[in-house]
Order: sequence, then C-alpha cells, then structure tokens
Amino acid sequence: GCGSGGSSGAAGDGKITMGFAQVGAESGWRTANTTSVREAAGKAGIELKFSDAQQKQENQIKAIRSYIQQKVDVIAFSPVVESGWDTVLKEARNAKIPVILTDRAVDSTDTSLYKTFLGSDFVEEGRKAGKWLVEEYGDSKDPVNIVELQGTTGSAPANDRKAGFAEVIGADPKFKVVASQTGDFTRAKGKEVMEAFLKSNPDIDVLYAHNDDMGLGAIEAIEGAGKVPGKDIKIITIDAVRDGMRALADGKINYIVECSPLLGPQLMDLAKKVVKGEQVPARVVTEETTFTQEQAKQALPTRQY
Amino acid sequence: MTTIPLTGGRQIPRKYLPVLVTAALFAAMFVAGGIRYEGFATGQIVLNVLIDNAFLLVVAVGMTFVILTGGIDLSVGSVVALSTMISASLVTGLGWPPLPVIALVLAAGAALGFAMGAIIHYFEIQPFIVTLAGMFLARGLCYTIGTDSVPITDETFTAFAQTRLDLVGEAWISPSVVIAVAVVLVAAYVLHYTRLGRNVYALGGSEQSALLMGLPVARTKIAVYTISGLCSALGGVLLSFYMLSGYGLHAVGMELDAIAAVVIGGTLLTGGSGYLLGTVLGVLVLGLIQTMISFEGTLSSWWTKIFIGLLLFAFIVLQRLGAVRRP
Amino acid sequence: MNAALRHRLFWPALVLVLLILLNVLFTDGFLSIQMRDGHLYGSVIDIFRFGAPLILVALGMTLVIATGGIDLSVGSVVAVSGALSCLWISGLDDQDSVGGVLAAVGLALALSLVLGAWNGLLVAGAGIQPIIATLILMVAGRGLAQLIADGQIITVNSDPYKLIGGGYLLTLPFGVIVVLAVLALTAFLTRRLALGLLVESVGGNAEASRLAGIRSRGVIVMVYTFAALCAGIAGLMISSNVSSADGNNAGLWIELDAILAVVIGGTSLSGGRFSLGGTVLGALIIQTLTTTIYSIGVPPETTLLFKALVVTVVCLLQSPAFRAKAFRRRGRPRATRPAAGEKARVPA
Amino acid sequence: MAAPDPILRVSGICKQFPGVNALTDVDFRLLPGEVHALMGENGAGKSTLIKVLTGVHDVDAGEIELAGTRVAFAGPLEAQRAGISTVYQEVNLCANLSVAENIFIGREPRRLGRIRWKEMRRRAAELLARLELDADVSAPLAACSPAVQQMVAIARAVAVDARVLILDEPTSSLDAGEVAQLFRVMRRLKEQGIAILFVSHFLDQVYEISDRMTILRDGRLVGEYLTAELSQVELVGKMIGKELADLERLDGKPKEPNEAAVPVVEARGLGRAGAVEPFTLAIHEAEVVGLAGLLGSGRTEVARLLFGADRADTGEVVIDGTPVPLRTPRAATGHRIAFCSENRRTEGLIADLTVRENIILALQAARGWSRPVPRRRQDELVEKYVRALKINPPDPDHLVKNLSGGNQQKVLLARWLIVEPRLLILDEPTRGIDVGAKAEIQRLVAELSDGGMAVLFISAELEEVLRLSHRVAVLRDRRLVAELPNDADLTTDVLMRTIASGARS
Ligand SMILES: Nc1ncnc2c1ncn2[C@@H]1O[C@H](COP(=O)(O)OP(=O)(O)OP(=O)(O)O)[C@@H](O)[C@H]1O
Ligand SMILES: Nc1ncnc2c1ncn2[C@@H]1O[C@H](COP(=O)(O)OP(=O)(O)OP(=O)(O)O)[C@@H](O)[C@H]1O
Ligand SMILES: [Mg+2]
Ligand SMILES: [Mg+2]
Repeated sequence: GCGSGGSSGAAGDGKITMGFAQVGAESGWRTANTTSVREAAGKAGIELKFSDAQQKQENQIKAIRSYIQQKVDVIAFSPVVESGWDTVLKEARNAKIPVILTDRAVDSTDTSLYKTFLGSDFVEEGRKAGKWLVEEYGDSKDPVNIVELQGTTGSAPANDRKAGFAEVIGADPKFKVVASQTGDFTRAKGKEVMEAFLKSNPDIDVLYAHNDDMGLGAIEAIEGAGKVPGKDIKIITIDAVRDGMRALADGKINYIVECSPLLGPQLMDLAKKVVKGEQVPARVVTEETTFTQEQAKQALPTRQY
Repeated sequence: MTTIPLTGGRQIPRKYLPVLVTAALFAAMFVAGGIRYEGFATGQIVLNVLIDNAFLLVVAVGMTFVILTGGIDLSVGSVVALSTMISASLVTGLGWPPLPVIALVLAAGAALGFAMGAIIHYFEIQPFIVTLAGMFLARGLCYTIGTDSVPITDETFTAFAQTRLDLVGEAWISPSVVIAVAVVLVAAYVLHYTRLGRNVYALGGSEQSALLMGLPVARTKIAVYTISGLCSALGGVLLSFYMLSGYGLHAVGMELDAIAAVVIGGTLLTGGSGYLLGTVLGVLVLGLIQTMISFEGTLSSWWTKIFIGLLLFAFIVLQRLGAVRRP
Repeated sequence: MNAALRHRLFWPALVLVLLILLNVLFTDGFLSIQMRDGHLYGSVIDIFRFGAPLILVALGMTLVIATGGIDLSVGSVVAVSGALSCLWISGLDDQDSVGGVLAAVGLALALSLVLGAWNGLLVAGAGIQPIIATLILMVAGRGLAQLIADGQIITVNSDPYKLIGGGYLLTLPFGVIVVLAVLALTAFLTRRLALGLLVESVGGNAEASRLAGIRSRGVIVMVYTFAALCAGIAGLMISSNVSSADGNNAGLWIELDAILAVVIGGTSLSGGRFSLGGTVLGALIIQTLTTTIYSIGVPPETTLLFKALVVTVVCLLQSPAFRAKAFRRRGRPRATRPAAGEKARVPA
Repeated sequence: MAAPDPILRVSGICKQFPGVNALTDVDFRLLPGEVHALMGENGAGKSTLIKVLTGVHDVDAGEIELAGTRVAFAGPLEAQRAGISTVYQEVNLCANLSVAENIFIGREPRRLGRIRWKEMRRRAAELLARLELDADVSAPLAACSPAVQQMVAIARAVAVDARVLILDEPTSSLDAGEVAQLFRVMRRLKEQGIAILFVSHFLDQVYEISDRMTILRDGRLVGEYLTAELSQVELVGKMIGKELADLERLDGKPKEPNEAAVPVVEARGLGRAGAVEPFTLAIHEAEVVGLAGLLGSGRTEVARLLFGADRADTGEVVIDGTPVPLRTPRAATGHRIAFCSENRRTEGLIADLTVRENIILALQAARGWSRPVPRRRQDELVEKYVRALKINPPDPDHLVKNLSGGNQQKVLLARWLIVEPRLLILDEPTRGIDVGAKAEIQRLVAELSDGGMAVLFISAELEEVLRLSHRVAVLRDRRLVAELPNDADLTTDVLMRTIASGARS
C-alpha cells in the first residue's frame, strides 16, 4: 500500500536501502567522499541509491523528493548550503523516512527533522590554521603579511574557513591579510591569482589557501617567481589530500589541517542504528587531525586518498 | 500543401509538428521509465516534476518571449538568485512584511530587464553581451548583499512553501505550480491574442520588415526583456518558496536550462517560430530526465553527466527525425 | 588620426590601453619586463601567458560564430583533452620521455578532433540548432573528462609536458608561441586561402551559399572541428601549466569568456563577417581585466560587478549607435556631420 | 486642369551615404488624386527618396511637407500614422507569419484588446479576393511565391485609409493579369482622391497608369513632366542622359541554332511530389529555351530541379548522354550548370559581403577552400563584369547590401557569368532592371548562346521570352503542357492561349 512507506517499505528482504544525495564531484576531496560512502555501503550490505546534484541545491531537493517517492529506508545527504531544507525534510518526516546529514549541517530550528549530523567543522578548521600561524610567529614582533586564497565565492567552506582563520589571527594586529582573492578551489586559478599577488605585493610572508589544490597551484607560481615555497613564503592549507601531503612532506607546504572525506563507515553504522530505531547522538564529529611536515612524512605511506 | 493529413481525415497544421513530436517523445519517455523503474509510472511523478521545476517553468516562459524575437537572455539565472537574496535579506534581515518585498523584487527584475532591453535596442548592442553583463551584475549584487546563505523563516513564506494542494487520490501539487500554470496561460494568451504577442513573432521573423511595416519595434523589444526580467524575478520568488533561503549561488547555470527547455520545445533560436506549449514540454522533459537519473540510482557523478547528455541527444535526434520525416 | 579613429578595432584597443593604465597606477613596474633564468618575466608577459588558452579557444569560436553557430562545448573539450593526456602520461614508466608525451598530446588532440567532428555533424548533418547540439557535449564532455580521470585530479611530473603550458622557448612562454602559430595558421587558412570567404558566406546567408555551390556542411563540420582542436590545445596548456588535470574545473565557463572575446572583437553573433585580430584583442581585454581584479585588490564579492561595468563600457564605446547618440547629446549640430546618420540598415 | 495644392512636397533634399551621393537637392511634389511615376535608372535614387520621405532614413538637408505642414518622420510607423502607406522595393513582410497576419499586423481587428482571428482571416480573404488573388490566408507567407508575397504587400498597403500610397516597383514580379488587377485597384483609389507614387521599370505600365512623372538621374532631379506630353523615347533619353539610339532593341526573333547540336542537359521524367509533375525537357548547346507560365505554374520548380536545389523524387538528369545524380547545387555546378535565383535577397546575394566577394563566390566554391582565386584574377574578372553590366557604383569593395536593387541583380548575374557555365538557368534575371540594363542583359544572353552556351530563360514578360528563346516550354498547374518552337507563328497571343488552355489537353 501507498501509506506504509518508511522503514519497512521497499526492503521486503530485510536489506536496507539508503538514498544518498551527494553535492557533486567538484573536487578530489568530494570524489574520495563518494568512494568512501559507496564502498562502506557495499561492505555493510546496504543498497545505495546515489545521486549527484552537481552543486545545486534544487537538484538535491529533487533527489530527496524522488527518494521519498521511491520509499527508501533512510536518506543521507551533504547539504550544498545550510538553509532551505525544512520543506522537503518535513515531507521525509511525514513519509517516516529518517534523515542523516553528512559533512555539513542545516540551520533548521526544528531538530526533529533529522536524526543526526556527521561531519567536520569548517570554522574549526580555519581556527586550527590560524592557531598554528599564531604559534609559529609567537616570538616575532615584525608585521606578518598574509595572502589568502579563498574557495568559491559564497560557498560554505570558503566562508567558514575564512571566518575561523580571521577570528584567531584578529587578536594580534601584527597579522595583516594584505590580499585575499578567490581561487575557486582549483590549482589553475590558485596559480594565476598567486602570480598576480606576487607582482602587486613584494613582501608576502604567509599564504593561507582554503584547500590543498589552490596551495599546490600557488607553489608553482612562487617557484616561478624565484622564491622558495615553505621557506620564503610559509604555506598553510586545508584538506590533506595525497598531493598536498606529498608537498608537505617535501617541505613545500608548512602545515595542513585535515578535513577527512572518509565518512562512509561511520555513516553506515549510524544508518543501521537509525533504521532499527535506536538512539543516536545528535552530532557526530569526524575524526580529524592536523599535519606538520614531520607528521606528513610518517603518514604519507598509509594515506588512502 | 501546408498541412499534413493524419488518419481520420483531420488536418494538423505543419507548424504544430515540432510540439507534437516533443509531446509524443515525452510520453514515450514516461512509459519507458515506467517499464524500467518500479514506482515510476505514477501521476505524481509528473506532478513532482512540475513541483520541482515550477520556477524553471516561469523563467522559461520569459525566455520564450525573448527567443521568439530572436534575442537571448543570459541574465535569468542571476536574476533568480538576486531575487531570492533580496527577498531573504529583507524578510529575514530587516523583518519587512512579505508582500511589499515580493512586489519590490518583481519591480527590480522588471527594471533590470527594461534597462537591458533599452540598451539592446537603442545602442544596437547584441543581446548576448548585454545580458551577459546583466548576468555578472545581478550575481555581483548578490555577493555584495552577502555571501552566506540566508534562511527565510517568515510565516507567510513557510506556509506557502509547505502547503499541499491535494488533488484526486494521493496526488498533490504545491501553490507554486498553480502560479506557474497561471503564468503559462497568461503568457500564451498574450502571445496569441494580443498585438504585443504578434509583434513579438513579427520581430522574430524579420526585424527590418517589422520596422518597415510600421510595427513598434522599440517598444516590443524592450517589452520582451522586461517580461523576461519579470518572469525571472517571479521565478526567484518561487525558488525562495521552494528553498526557503536566499543565496548568491542559487540557480547557477539556470539560463542554460531555460534556453534548453525552450529549444527542446521546438522554438527556433533565430526567432519567429515556436509555442509556449513546447516550452512547457521542454521543462517537463528536462525534469523527467533528472527524475530518471535519480531512479537509476547507481550512476556515479560522471556517468550522471554522460547519461544526461545521451538522453538529451537521443531526444533531440528523435525529435528532429520526427519533425523532418513526414512529407 | 581620423582613419585610426574610424578603424573598427579602435575602441576595444582604447579600452585595453585604459585597463593597462589602471594597472600601472596600482602596481609599480607593471609594464617592466625583466630577464629571469633566461626568460622574460613580468605582468605583461603573464597576461599573454594566462591569456593564451583563452585566445586559442576564442580563435576557434570566431570561425564557429562566423558561420552563425556557437560552440558551448569548448570548456568540456578543454577538460577532456587535459584529462586524457595526463592519464596517458601518468601511466608512462618514464614520464620525462618525449615520445610518450608526444603520444599523449597526439591522442588528446585526436580525441578533440573527434569531439569537434561530432558537434559539426550534429549541426550540419542532423540540422540541430548549434546551441543545443553543443550543449549535449558540454554536459556529457565534462562527465567524459571525469570518467577518464576517474573523478580524481591526475597529477603528472613530466618536464616535456610542462613545457606546453608552463615552459619557455627562446625567452618567450611556449604557450604564446603556440598561440602565434595557431593565429598565423588560422589567418593563412581564412585570409590567404579561401576558407574565410566561404565561412563568411555560409554565415551571411546559408541558403544562398548552398545555391552558389558551396559545400556548407563541409565548411560547418570543419569549423567545429577546428574549434575543438583549438580547445584541445588550450586544454593541454591549462593542464600542463599546473601539471595536473582537473576534469571538473578545467575550462569551466571558458566558453562564455571566449564568446565575449569574439563579440568584443567585433564579430557579430548572427554570423557573417569575422575579425581574428579583434578576437585576440577581445581575449586580451578579458585576461587583463582578470589580472587587474587580482592586482588592484577588488574584493571577490564585487569582482562580478567590476566585470559587468567593464563589459558594459567596452560594448557601449564600441556601439556606433551609442557614440552617435552620445556625441549628439553634446550638442554637435547634425549638419556638420553629413556622413553619419544612416538610421537603419536597410538594403535597397 | 487646375493643379490642386500638393499633398506631399519635398524641396532641396540631400542624402549622402558613405561614398555615395544618393540624392542631391531634389524637389518633388505629389498631387492628390494623381498617379505619379518616379523614373530613373538603377541607382538613380528612387528608393532612397521614398525611404527619406517615410522616415526610414534621416535627411541631411531639405524639407518635407505633408498637406502644407512640415514633417520629419522618425520612422515608418509615424509616416503610416500620418497617412502615408508604403510598399518598399524588396518585399518587406514577415515570412513566418500567416498571409492574413501580414496584411493586418499592427492593426488587427480586436475586441477588448483580444485579437479576433476569424474576423481577421475573413477580412483578409475579402481583400485578396478584391485583388483577384486566390491564396490560403492562414498559410505562412514563406510558402507563397514572390509574386503572391508582392500582392500581399500591396494588399497590406491598400487596406488602410491612406492619403498617400507609395509603391516601389510593385509590378516587378507580377504577371500581366495581376498587373491589370493592381491597376484597377490603383484607379479606384485615385478616384477617391488618393495620391499614388509609383515606381517601375516597365515603360508600358508607366504610360498606362501614370498622369505625371518625375525623373531622377544620379540622385539629381531632371524634371517633372506630364506623361501625355513626353514620348517614350524622350523619357529614356532623359533617364539615361543620352539618346535612345545607343539602345537599339534586339529585333524580332533569335537566330536559328545549329540543328545537329547535342543536348547539354536533358531531364527525363524529372519530377517532385507537390512541386512539379514529371517532365521531359532537353536543352541543347547554343540554344535558349524559354519557360512560360502563370504565377505558381512551377517554372521556378523546374529550374531548381535541374540545378539540384531540390531533390527530385522521380526521373533523372542526363548530361552529355550519361545520367548523373544531381542531389546538390554543388553537384550541378560541378557539371557547369549555373542557376541565377529569382529571389536575390534570400537565395542569391550575401548581403554583408562586398561586390567582389559576391561575384567570385561561385567560382571560389567550385575551386574549394584550398585553391583561392588569385587576387589579380579576381580583379580582372570583377572589373570586366562591373564594366560590362554597368554596376554602379563601380567599386568592387562596396557592400552589396548598399547597392540599389537593380545593381544587386547585376551582381548576381555576374557571379554566374564568370564561371562560364555550359547551361545557364536564369530565373527572372531582368526583374527590377532599368531599360538600358535590360537591353544589355538581353543582348548578353543572345551573345552567350551564340557562343555555344545553353540557356534556360524564365521571365514573366512574354515579349522578352519570345525575343530570346529558340524554343518555349509552357507550364501550367505544375505540369509541362507544351513545347513550342519559336517560329514565325508564335506570338504572345498564341503563347497566352496555350498557357490558358494547355491544361485541358
Ligand atoms: N544603405 C545604403 N548605404 C549606402 N549606399 C546606399 C544605401 N542605400 C542606397 N545606397 C546607394 O544610393 C544610391 C541610390 O540607390 P536607390 O536604391 O535609391 O536606387 P534606385 O533608384 O531605387 O535603383 P533601382 O531601380 O535599382 O532600385 C545607389 O548608388 C545605392 O548604392
Ligand atoms: N497557391 C499556392 N499556395 C501555396 N504555395 C504556392 C501557391 N502557388 C505557388 N506557391 C509556392 O510558390 C513558390 C513558387 O512557385 P513556382 O515556382 O511554381 O512559381 P513560378 O512559376 O516560378 O512563378 P513566379 O516565379 O513568377 O512566382 C513555390 O514554392 C510554391 O510552393
Ligand atoms: Mg529601388
Ligand atoms: Mg518563379
């Protein structure tokens, strides 16, 4: 019958069906995230319905609505943005399908709309980057000139990583962000923008890039200008993808804040519990760390992505 | 000579052929989806496509006017985003009541369209470029208002967003669908039963002839861009109902969806030929393609894109063949 | 002077000069060019270097637009070409082997040609409207690029490959040399040989061209193939410049910039007359604009406003109708300028 | 007859285009209730004067007065509102709209703002019936022949209550019956006191309908005359600025072609559903075959099939004894068949290209993109034909769209002459061409056929067909109904009778 819906609907054989609405495949990080979810689902014996929203919230809403129509057992998704989910989540609740958020929260005041939120905290990542910088320059009195490569204008990680970083370094007036521009999270843009920075700002001490890829592009620009990345200009990035870790181990990057995409196994555990109706914590933080050059050398051989 | 005989002796004018072929293919796609996916062949699927694409439909209606004159409007996606951003920041940020805000948003969209139309006509600059500048401008204004996504918690908005209008049985639609359908009907009336509408077709046929025939070319041209701006703003309002948020990154690339919908519906980009019904079908086809992909459920991100491309290809080629083959 | 003023590239050139002046005000030594490690170094060189892919794509786009078409898929072809060559190189035992790199380049360009021919056949053979025919590849091509790269960013470490987009030859950036070569080739094909006439004729009036005995289909397939080839080379440059291929982001929205460059350069989107020089100028304006935004510190939130402003100014300045009206407004009596005043372009 | 006050008076009009003085100090007046012919060679400035009058172009100097008050129209819309209704030289209608809409757009019958389609179609049908035109008013205009389109444009102009009616070469694509019909309408309007300005290159028509004429030469006023007081010879002399003696018409009938000549091109049972029924026709070396028939009888279709512009469903084309597939124009030009379309604006010229480029286009197309015609050779060829056809202005780098209508036609002709075809198909080549140039073209055709070229000649003017053709093929209702040798017995009357009765046989 149409009304039965929910947890017992499609899964006549007891197998759980999960609808997962991914943001897109806009970066290596995201791809690693997708792979992790897919593999974990396979291992956990969960049937996965996957859809790619190509970075558009409306597509994600459509996908979720179609999962409701298909009567999956549980819906998981990484919201493109925080706002605007109430309507469709209410529809899910009416259909008695539990929802798990991954990677990023929603700003709804009605917390009954989803069971739990699993993911990292972008503001905290920005703070971690800032803290390292404050410690690194703890003793010096000279002003520190920082340039910032932002992520895609308006995107949540860009906004939060910028805010967290600014919050920490704002305490000390010697830290000065002399230029800040978007590099769209890509290497090519990172390189292009950095070249322009290098021409218009002769003394740059620190580069803060919102992801590894822009940092890697910028390294090329710095080398092209005849400077030594990691020495003449200190570099902090976020993500810790393999290429970034390698550059860190090679001494070209000074510090990386990890943002782990490997949410799959945790997600599947939560999904099973939620479908069974067990209690789960409202917030599950992914295990993440930070890497210095030394730590990177050790971690590199076992990196999965 | 200008009609093709169909069985039963009725004559269907040749000019309706592209639209008919599109309709037939849409039906075929629906049936194919029903055979392939469980739970697909229900009326609610089509209604969901409408619910999820009401804003696109409204935007595409405006785009149809522009394309019928032989122009193009690339600014629609950004104007949609700007409308959500203005609505959200005024309603949530400043606590304005919803109705004046919506009126203001519609006026702003129409004004931007009017300005672009005037530049296009009086300074004889190609629409592609003027509306591209308009696209940059509107998107830039979004970011200037704010880079974060702004939630809308206003009661009127939420009530509107979460109302379900029940139809027969389980089927339901959202109020936005009603608005979109109303817009389509009004626009179809304007195109077929008013001078403005006929001037739009004449302009698309030949601007020079329209001028020499003494038609109000300036007024018509500016009007279509104003209409498109207005429709985009209304689309933005519907999108803010749909998303309950304002955000500068909403509706990125929607101009291409709108253009694709219009063209799939059989309207010629060179202007002068096409019907609104085609546009409606175009939007439905795009929506149905997306629905099929989420029912497929196993495609990786890149296969999703390839699959969309292939479906689009198959559809367009079949449509071409259907429209050309008949003698 | 008067002749220069009336030249159709005068106004875009003026805008370019103004943009450069703006940079000179904000950045010390903007115009200075130094010799560093045996190659030229400086902001102006950077504009050419980073602008190279855009110029290439825009050159191909010019011919497509001249036939009355449009190619939205170039950005995807950029991504596909970069992904394929990087995939091939990353699979080599010795990434520095010149033969291997050449094979990768050949493979990528061959695939680009195939993709271009596909577009051309859809437009000329199946008679599908160009914007929608190339939209298919625009969507699917990016998927193809990601499929080739398996969704990853493929990083390569190959010096010969690095040359294409990031290297120097005879003190000049290699990319600039490639652009000059392609420009020369295009100019030769279109202006020395008769391709240009045929393209302009097909774009000006397709039916009349057919009745004059022109194989318009062949011409159309050819220009789309050429556009894809240019995009393929641009894709190699972009991926070589950062030694990696990013299927999702490489060449994103480059089609819009390319179309913008073509139109700023004075080629009409409705087909017919085209100007290669104008296109190069248009692409340089766009690239200089981008560089300006970075170096004068326009905040990212307002970059688009800035871009909108510049595009509007360029187009207004370029529009004869605008200039006529602006001049008239300043109260110049009409009788002293008898040559102007054609109000509507109406053939006899 | 005491001259009433002129309804329209212009004085001292000057109009320059870049490089061309189109009008210099022209005075002109139009009286109510007269038909006033505006005469002049191709490029004399007739159309420009009309466009200046109706606000399409700005004037550089001079005044326009309508019924005694000074006016300066900002565009055709304003002129129309002031009571000047105009049919411009090239048919300027919207091909995508229906016939009825083209007549009524801008002033559709409405109720409460809603267009009354039925009423509109009814009125359109009525109007066309008055012009004795039988066309489906809801069919798109694009499906109609140029002649029908021309009649629709006229219908549009006469449908309004205008004080002034301007007709710029309305008869160039009409046949005798339709011209007569048009003249009947014009006379009726004249009686109602409407002033009519009429442009035509057919002198007989001008003498039949006009009361008064104004002659322009090279953009200057030659003078204003009463038609009754000016002989044809004097008129032509004033138009071209020299005596008619130079222009001796081709006399009588063409020379007999060589009997034994082989057919260059032969159509065997060639046909296309909905266009022409299968026909068989051979055209020999050094022979001119004329095609005669009423409007829409299928002459153009025959030509297009022979050129591969449309694909035939049945039959074959045999060239030099071997059947060849002619599926595209390119294939036809490969066999050195040339086709000069009747519709120069949509099927002939590339408006944005120069005279030179338009002239060498077909030659270049035949050589392919990789073998350009050397610049020197281009100059020679273009120079030669610009001079031979008196293309004006004689500047090869002039844009074709800025040429006068007649000169555009000459450019199109030149394009095909330089490829030296074996079969030249001319569809209405003399349309819109002034008397001098027309004689020139006729002489050229005769010369070419003497030189061995086969020519298929289509014209609505039967005299012209008779003067040039060795044989005349008659079409009626899309069927080839007769092939008549052009001997002493064949006259326009005989031809007319065949056209009228042929179908019944
Ligand atoms: N828009 C234009 N730009 C430049 N020159 C033009 C333009 N329109 C007309 N001319 C030129 O003005 C002159 C007069 O042209 P017009 O069309 O008035 O001649 P016409 O008397 O109507 O000739 P025809 O009998 O061939 O139609 C010609 O030399 C023509 O080349
Ligand atoms: N009554 C009609 N209804 C619809 N279309 C018509 C009609 N008569 C003619 N046509 C169209 O007009 C076009 C021209 O017809 P056709 O070539 O037979 O005329 P023609 O004999 O060359 O006469 P002309 O060249 O003087 O117009 C054709 O494409 C035909 O389809
Ligand atoms: Mg004329
Ligand atoms: Mg004809």
